[in-house]
Amino acid sequence: MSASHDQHHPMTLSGELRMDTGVIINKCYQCGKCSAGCPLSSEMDYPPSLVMRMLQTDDPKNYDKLLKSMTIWLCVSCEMCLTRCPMEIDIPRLMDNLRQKSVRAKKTNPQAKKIIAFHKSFLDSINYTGRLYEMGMVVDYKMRTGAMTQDVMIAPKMFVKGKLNPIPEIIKGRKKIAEIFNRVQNNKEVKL
Amino acid sequence: MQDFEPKIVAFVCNWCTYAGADLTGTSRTKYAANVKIIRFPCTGRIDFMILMKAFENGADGIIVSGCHPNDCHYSTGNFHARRRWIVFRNLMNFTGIDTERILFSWVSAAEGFKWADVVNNTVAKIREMGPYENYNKIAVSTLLKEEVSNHE
Amino acid sequence: MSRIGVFVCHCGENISATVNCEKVAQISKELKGVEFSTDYKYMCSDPGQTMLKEAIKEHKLDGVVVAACSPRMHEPTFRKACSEAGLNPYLCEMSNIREHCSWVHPKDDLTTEKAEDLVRVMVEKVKKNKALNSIKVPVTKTALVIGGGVAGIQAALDIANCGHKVVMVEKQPSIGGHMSQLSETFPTLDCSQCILTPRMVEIAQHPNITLYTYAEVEKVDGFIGNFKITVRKKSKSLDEHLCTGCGLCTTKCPQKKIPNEFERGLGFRPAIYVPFPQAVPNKPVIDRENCTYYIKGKCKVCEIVCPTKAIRFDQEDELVEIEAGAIVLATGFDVLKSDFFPEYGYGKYKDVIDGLQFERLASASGPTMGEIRRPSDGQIPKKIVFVACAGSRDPAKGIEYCSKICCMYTAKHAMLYKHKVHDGTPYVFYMDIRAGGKMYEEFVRRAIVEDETQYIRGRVSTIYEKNGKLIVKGADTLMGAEPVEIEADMVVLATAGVANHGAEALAQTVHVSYDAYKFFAEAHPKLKPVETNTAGIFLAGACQAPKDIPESVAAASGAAVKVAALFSNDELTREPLIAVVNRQAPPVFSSCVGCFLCQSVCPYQAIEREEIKNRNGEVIKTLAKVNEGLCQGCGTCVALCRTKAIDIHGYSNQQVYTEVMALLND
Amino acid sequence: MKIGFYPGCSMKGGAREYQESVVALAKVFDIELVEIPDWNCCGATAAHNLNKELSLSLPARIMALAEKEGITDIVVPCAACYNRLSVTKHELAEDASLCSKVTGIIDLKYSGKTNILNIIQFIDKYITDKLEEKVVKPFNYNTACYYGCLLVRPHAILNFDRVEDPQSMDVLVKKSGGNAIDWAFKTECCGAGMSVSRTDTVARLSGDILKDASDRKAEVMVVACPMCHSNLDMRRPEINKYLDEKISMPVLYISQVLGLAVGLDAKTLGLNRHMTEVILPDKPVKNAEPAEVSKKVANPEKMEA
Repeated sequence: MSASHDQHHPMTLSGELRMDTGVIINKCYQCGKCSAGCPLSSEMDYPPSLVMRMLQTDDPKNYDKLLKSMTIWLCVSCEMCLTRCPMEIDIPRLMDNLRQKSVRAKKTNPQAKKIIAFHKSFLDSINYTGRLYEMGMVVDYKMRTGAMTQDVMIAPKMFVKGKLNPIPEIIKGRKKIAEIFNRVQNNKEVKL
Repeated sequence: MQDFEPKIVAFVCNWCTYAGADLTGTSRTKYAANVKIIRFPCTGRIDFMILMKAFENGADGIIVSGCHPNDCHYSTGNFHARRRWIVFRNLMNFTGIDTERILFSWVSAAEGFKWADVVNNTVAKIREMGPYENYNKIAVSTLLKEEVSNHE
Repeated sequence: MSRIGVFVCHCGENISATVNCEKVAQISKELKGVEFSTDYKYMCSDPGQTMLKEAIKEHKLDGVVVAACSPRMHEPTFRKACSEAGLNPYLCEMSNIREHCSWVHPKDDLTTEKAEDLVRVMVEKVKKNKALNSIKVPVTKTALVIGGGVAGIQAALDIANCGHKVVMVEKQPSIGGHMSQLSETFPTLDCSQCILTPRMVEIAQHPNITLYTYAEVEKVDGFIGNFKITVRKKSKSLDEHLCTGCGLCTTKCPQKKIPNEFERGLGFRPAIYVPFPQAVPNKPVIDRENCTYYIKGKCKVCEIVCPTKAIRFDQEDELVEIEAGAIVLATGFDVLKSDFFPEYGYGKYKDVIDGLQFERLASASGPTMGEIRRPSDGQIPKKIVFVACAGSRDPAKGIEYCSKICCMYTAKHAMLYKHKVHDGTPYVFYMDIRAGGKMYEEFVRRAIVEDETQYIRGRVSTIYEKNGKLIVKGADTLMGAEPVEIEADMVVLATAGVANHGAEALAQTVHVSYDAYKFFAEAHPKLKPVETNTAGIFLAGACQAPKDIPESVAAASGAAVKVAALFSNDELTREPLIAVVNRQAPPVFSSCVGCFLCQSVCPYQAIEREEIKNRNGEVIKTLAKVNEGLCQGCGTCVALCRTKAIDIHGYSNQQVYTEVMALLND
Repeated sequence: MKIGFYPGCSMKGGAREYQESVVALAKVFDIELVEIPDWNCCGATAAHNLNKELSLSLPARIMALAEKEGITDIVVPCAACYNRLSVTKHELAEDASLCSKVTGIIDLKYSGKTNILNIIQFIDKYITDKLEEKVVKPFNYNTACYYGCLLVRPHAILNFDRVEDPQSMDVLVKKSGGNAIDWAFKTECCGAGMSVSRTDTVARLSGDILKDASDRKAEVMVVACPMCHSNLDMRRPEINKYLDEKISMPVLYISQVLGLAVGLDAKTLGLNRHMTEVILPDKPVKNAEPAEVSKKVANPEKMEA
């Protein structure tokens, strides 16, 4: 009876993102308030409002550009855009989703290597000890990026100030944490 | 149960939902033919005894629909309807009547699509619930019958 | 035994494409009490109606069912035809087999069966119909206009010039409304005061117009043609007949530091004041909340200096009863308070102002005598930023709709600024420019091309003060959403136009409906834009939705014509579909037990108390009685009556129960 | 009642002084904070950047552990952890199927009934009433309260303070005898977790924040987030290089400010651990007269008369 409702439509990008995140891309009317308030927009290859426009075009080429962009890795989830968006579009949530898709599609921007490496080192540290072991993480990060000399100057001072813990704190439930990591990885999400 | 076609009566007000259903027609939006509309001047006019009458005569489901709150043509009729519905729902639940079969909604004169949705959703829901055979088993119905026969 | 005629319309192919009309007619013929049944291509056409009339006469029909389109469409047509054939029009009913059947279902047996059901229901209903006579009510040819802005002024003058009496009620001490606050008007840049003031004077002097300022409508009873309105004239603490408007009191009043509402807080006024120099009436009122005498019990300077001894400290509010046949609502709009936008710092930074405040700055009679000077230090701003859509099109913090007038007034502001500050730079942050209107687009282009206003397409994220400058952070979405930062001297927010804050209460007082934004609702968005759903009450201007001056004036004249048309009759006829409380004589008997539940739910105060007396003149009981003039036929009383003593014509208990039974039992 | 305490990883390392000062401050007011046994990292930015389920599971485990201990209030002084815990609590409450999935992953009972308190909420609930009477050494410095992102946003979920121009920390500073200045960068982003991976960006963002505060004559900046602190404090050499001027303004945790006001010594509060040296010259106590800058906030309604 309601034939029009049942017809199968190929999923648009905005439909897919709506399903994955609940964010409705087409609400954006390009006022640019997000780009105006975003602390990082001057460094981004596509400021947030442009990201919204690119997604609205439903053009695979634009989507591809975004997955390969720096923007998604520069977003620090400060939520300024969401706070001031007249349409209350949850851009940070969208950015999370795009980041995960970018990693899954193996399209991450080469310049974002350091940022991703940092996140991965961070998670590895949690995976192994249950907590963030700052020193171990930094060493791990340096191994990943090759940025051996970065910040070596402040490390001794931090030691003196008692800010660097040479021994990792390992929690008793370490195995439980590892199990959590295993389970979420099996749940089709990003391979960490 | 496959062939079950529910009988559904819609009690609607003249100014909002009736006009909204007209708009559904004007927009040629299709919906299930199981629902038949009875026009009232206002949802405030709808006496809940008439819902009992509908069940007694074999209705499987009922829609009551009028103007949105604050939009009533008569300013407050729909509020009275809503108030009455809240009270009667409790009473009907108490007497064992299946109030799940009554849908109370607001459809404005501009909501042609919403009317089609309301109808289709109700038909689907009632179809799933099956025919309302229980009604006449409930003691209250006999009382109603007596009252009605006295009335006539 | 009834003799009912059934007429099934094909509506060209609109119905017959999915409904087997011949079959519907045939089946209907078999129904008990149906004397005649037929189908026809166009029942509403001339031949169709003639056929109906002839059938009524030939078959001596005592009831008619037309199965066609929605009764909301053609019920009056067929009832009139019946009446012309000598059948009481209220013995005619319509089955809606088009909108509710043929158009919404596919062509199959079920659809035809539904049409048959719908016809059967109406056949059964019509058997219970009663012959009714329409009700005649007289018309009081006085109009009440609520609100004295440009829309109210226009409506009042138009009605008065048709020769009818008008009473105008204005809440403020002067008429003139928002238009009197404006500096110049788009797209012609003529001075707002210059074109409005003569009309204000005309209101005061028109022999047909009675003006109550500083007054509010408190209560509205009655109905179209016969409204009874109570107006509260707030005390002005002044004998208006004695006062000559010399203004001595206002200059001598020691209390001088009250923020001036007319200047939007940019200037001050005394406690006894005339809102602005061209005010009508040009006589002061005492603002009792701020008057030293009313606060501390002594002062009375105004009384001492008044040459005509017109001050009345003990004057009380006065209630005035008005009888009117029609009401025009012209209560206008408010601007949204800008402090809901904390990121723009309105209220925190003195130099962030709203559009109306800018109007006052630009006005020759304003606090700066028309020079653009910023409020904080009186400097002339060299860089000024206008922020469009400050609150409009912003469901998160403001309102969802477009306020319509801001694009134009922002262009006008930029232009006025540039005309006054030649070396200054105006910036406009905008999202879209909506300049639909005669000479509007051209006007905006002029602001951009000739006056070199910098239009930047993007919204402002935040504004903060630094070293005496306002830092405006926005983005230019036409430059790839690149961030833009402007160090401005002053910022003007084009705040949204919203419903008057008293609109909801007034709507409830006068019984008209309003929309989700509290604007008054028109009866039809296209075809009845100045009517309300309450007969006899009309809308003029921005109380209905944001409107600019030309639109407000046009709507006001439209409302005035509706009033004049109404007043061209001495009597009105109304549908008799109203409630009635049963009575049987003698002695007067009714199943009414006098609980008066009906009275408490009636939205129209249409239920009266009737005392039934015996021969000795003693009251034996009090019964409910319906005032035919007031009842609008909603039927809420009927549903509530415990003894079924009250019933409603057209939707009587018998009728609706019959309908339900007929519908479910074929 | 047991008040739960979730220090989070940074307070065990880089932000050790934050924990020390919170514990010391609580002690002054006879409050015992019970560390949630065997807590794990909340996952911070890294987790929600890379894996949504992980980003919900890690905080959910923390809350589940607290529930097991019968803890109803968890104090989470780190703004980032506070944000993650609150968001997780919200998302799991909104979506029942997600909730059951996550409880499956963490393999613990989770009801979502624990209250998550940030440092200011904790102070307001247990300390503020008694604060003024305990102040022995008014903190009479021009203070810029920096809230950052994670304490106030997203407002719809956290519902804490005003999202623009928040005031809660300003009030605490005033009650400690300080002068909270009005400034523009209260909720601008400091660069957050990019301290290591994009130091130049952090220097720019944090630099702009410090510059505005210092231009408005702030003597101290107060924060409630270890991440903000490390960016504003530890990255000072890079910031000064970016600004091309030397800003020596110390950055204190709100708990340290309150601690100083109630008479705790600098060592106990861990002031010596800051990378930017904390120099707070003794100043004569003025009458609590607000500086000129803050007068402007006083009456935002003024224009609307």
